[in-house]
Amino acid sequence: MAEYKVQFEVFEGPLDLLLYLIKKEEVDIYQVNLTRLATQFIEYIDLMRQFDLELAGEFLVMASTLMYIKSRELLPVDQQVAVEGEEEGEDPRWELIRQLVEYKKFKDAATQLQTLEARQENVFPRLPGKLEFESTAPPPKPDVSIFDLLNAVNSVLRRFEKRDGSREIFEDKWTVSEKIEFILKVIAERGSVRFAELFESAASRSEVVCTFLALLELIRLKQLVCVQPEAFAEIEIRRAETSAPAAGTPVSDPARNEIAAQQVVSQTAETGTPSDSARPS
Amino acid sequence: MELKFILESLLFSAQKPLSVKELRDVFAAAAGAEDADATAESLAKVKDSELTAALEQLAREHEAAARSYRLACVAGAWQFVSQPEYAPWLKALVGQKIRPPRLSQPALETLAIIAYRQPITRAEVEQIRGVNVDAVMQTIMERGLVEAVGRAEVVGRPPTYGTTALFLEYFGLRGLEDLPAADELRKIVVQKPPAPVTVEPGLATTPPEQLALGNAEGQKEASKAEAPEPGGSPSPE
Amino acid sequence: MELKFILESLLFSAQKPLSVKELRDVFAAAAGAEDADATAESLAKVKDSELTAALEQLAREHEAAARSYRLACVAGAWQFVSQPEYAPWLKALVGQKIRPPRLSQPALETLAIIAYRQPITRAEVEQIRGVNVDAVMQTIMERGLVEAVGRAEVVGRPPTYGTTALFLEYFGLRGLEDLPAADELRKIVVQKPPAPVTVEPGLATTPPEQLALGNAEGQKEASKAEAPEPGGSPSPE
Repeated sequence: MAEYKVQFEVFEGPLDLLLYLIKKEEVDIYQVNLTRLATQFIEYIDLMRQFDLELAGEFLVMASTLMYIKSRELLPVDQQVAVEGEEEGEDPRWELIRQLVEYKKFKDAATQLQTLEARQENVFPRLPGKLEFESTAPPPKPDVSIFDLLNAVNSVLRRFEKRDGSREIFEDKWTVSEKIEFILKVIAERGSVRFAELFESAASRSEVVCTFLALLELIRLKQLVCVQPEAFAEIEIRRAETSAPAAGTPVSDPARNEIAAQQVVSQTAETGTPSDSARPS
Repeated sequence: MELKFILESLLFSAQKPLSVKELRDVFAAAAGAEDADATAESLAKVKDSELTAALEQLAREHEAAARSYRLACVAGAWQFVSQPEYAPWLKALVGQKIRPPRLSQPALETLAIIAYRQPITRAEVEQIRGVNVDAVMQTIMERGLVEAVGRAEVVGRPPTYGTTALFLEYFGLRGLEDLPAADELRKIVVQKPPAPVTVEPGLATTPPEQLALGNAEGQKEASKAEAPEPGGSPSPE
Repeated sequence: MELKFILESLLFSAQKPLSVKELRDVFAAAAGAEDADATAESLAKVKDSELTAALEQLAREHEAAARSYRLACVAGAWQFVSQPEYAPWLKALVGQKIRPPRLSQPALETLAIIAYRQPITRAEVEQIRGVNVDAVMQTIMERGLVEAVGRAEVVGRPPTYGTTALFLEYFGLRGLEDLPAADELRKIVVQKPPAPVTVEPGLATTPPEQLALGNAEGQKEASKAEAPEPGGSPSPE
């Protein structure tokens, strides 16, 4: 019983069932014997009823159309009742065949769409990574990135490599805060300073590093800016134009600097044990 | 620099399919750039017809090169896509494509009818399919493949339906003219045979010769008639 | 199906450059798929030397085809790239709204810290920079410059971060040892001051000594308590 059910369910409607029956007969739609087709169709309907399958109304309508066609055929032509409104040529047999041919074409078209659907599942569009013009064609840089600074400090350090014969152990001689003071003093006096100048007086690698960290810190707080007039030119350090001279609350990026400033205040308030929680790494 | 190569580089680098209009905008923008050179300026007002011709030339070249990808135009927008046979490896690379479940047979049939006959009313679709299509219409409208496009000038002014751009995308079609056998299905004129066969063979009143179709296309389709085997390929719905 | 075309389809559809190892992994994955066919299975254990030879052959073919793009190998990874002369139009295509912005100063600083101190936890980065880095970490991770590389062996096992190959590519570095002053900056241990330091008047910040790096976990809590965000926008952790 179950297998019958499966069979009936694949028919999408009476036309679908008729096409299936025609296919079984192995004849062209135009040459199908409608009387036999009607008989087979009604046998199927009976079978579906026997198995208590839900039968869509369309199947019953089609069954009655087929019965009508069949009954007409059984009568001699001269005894056939002229159906009202049915002009000559509107043969119900012809109407059914026309419908079947049309439906068949769309069914074939649906099969082709199904093929396209399956094909599209295997088509992958090219999705390139986003374009990065900075890396391919670097524009002239008015600003200097941290990496330019690191490159610069590296060249300063190389000078010490030549000078320092023996490697020195890290000493606490220099502090970053001292160097911050030093840089601010130089800038206050001269307005701007060449990057290399800041390191001219440095006596050791550790001093260079401290000066550099101080510089980074001041840039972070937007106290100072680095500018490079053109690529590969000497880097120049100036007071940031937007920064308030001593208050340390520049206005260019309020949100971020407020965070920094706030932190300073709160840390200052707790200077009793600022680093108790910090263990040397 | 040839127009087609510029187009190629644009489609090569684009994150999404580009329409002729979008490409035209890119040329206008490039010509307006500060450092625009003579080539860029000369293409400021490139015509749509020139763009289309260059794109088609490009697509033909890539087709002829027979590589693992091709230039496709889907729903009026151009894009490089892979050839389907490389899917096993692309799936391994980028994962299975996220696609809605496949369409059922009734949905495909209904879509086909709407695609070829749009604008079409629901009643006309039902007439062709011979069944009620309410449920299946709801499904394909929810999936965005079909939409109401107007109203028929008949009693009750019922809504008419047509396919969407998503329909073209879903099936990878350039446009409706790309539908298979579009000419034939758009306007079916089935030639009426002198008299259909009703009676048993042997008692036939009409000799088969007379049933010959005047319309060759119709016959071609008819001879391809293949009804599905019962139980075979059940629809997923 | 030729190996080189499969490779081509992979590189053409990939969003990022692929190394020979990554390609080999794709072949292994495709061979392991449920519906793997004979070709997929035969390529399960394709050798690096075969892949390299096919890739080089492919690159030569595309070079000879002289189109608007070519197959390039950068830092050991293969990628289709557009020829530079088409940049004016590609710039117009990308436009301003899509173009990834130049890295901001906070992003560069965070990158520098991660580059020199990797593997490093987010809390440690915050320690050094003195501000919440959630947003900036997200940016540089989305840009593919930084990635999670492991977990710190401390309470909570927070993820640690390191720089990616794209980072090296972006800055034109051969490797991390190429970073300027790498030796110095990697090892700097900012000394704990012998006595509590008061902030110098006129200085915007606590001297960096107080920001000394230490155990991330313990300090993280402390610094959070000390540094409430003024805008009342707590970190999204």
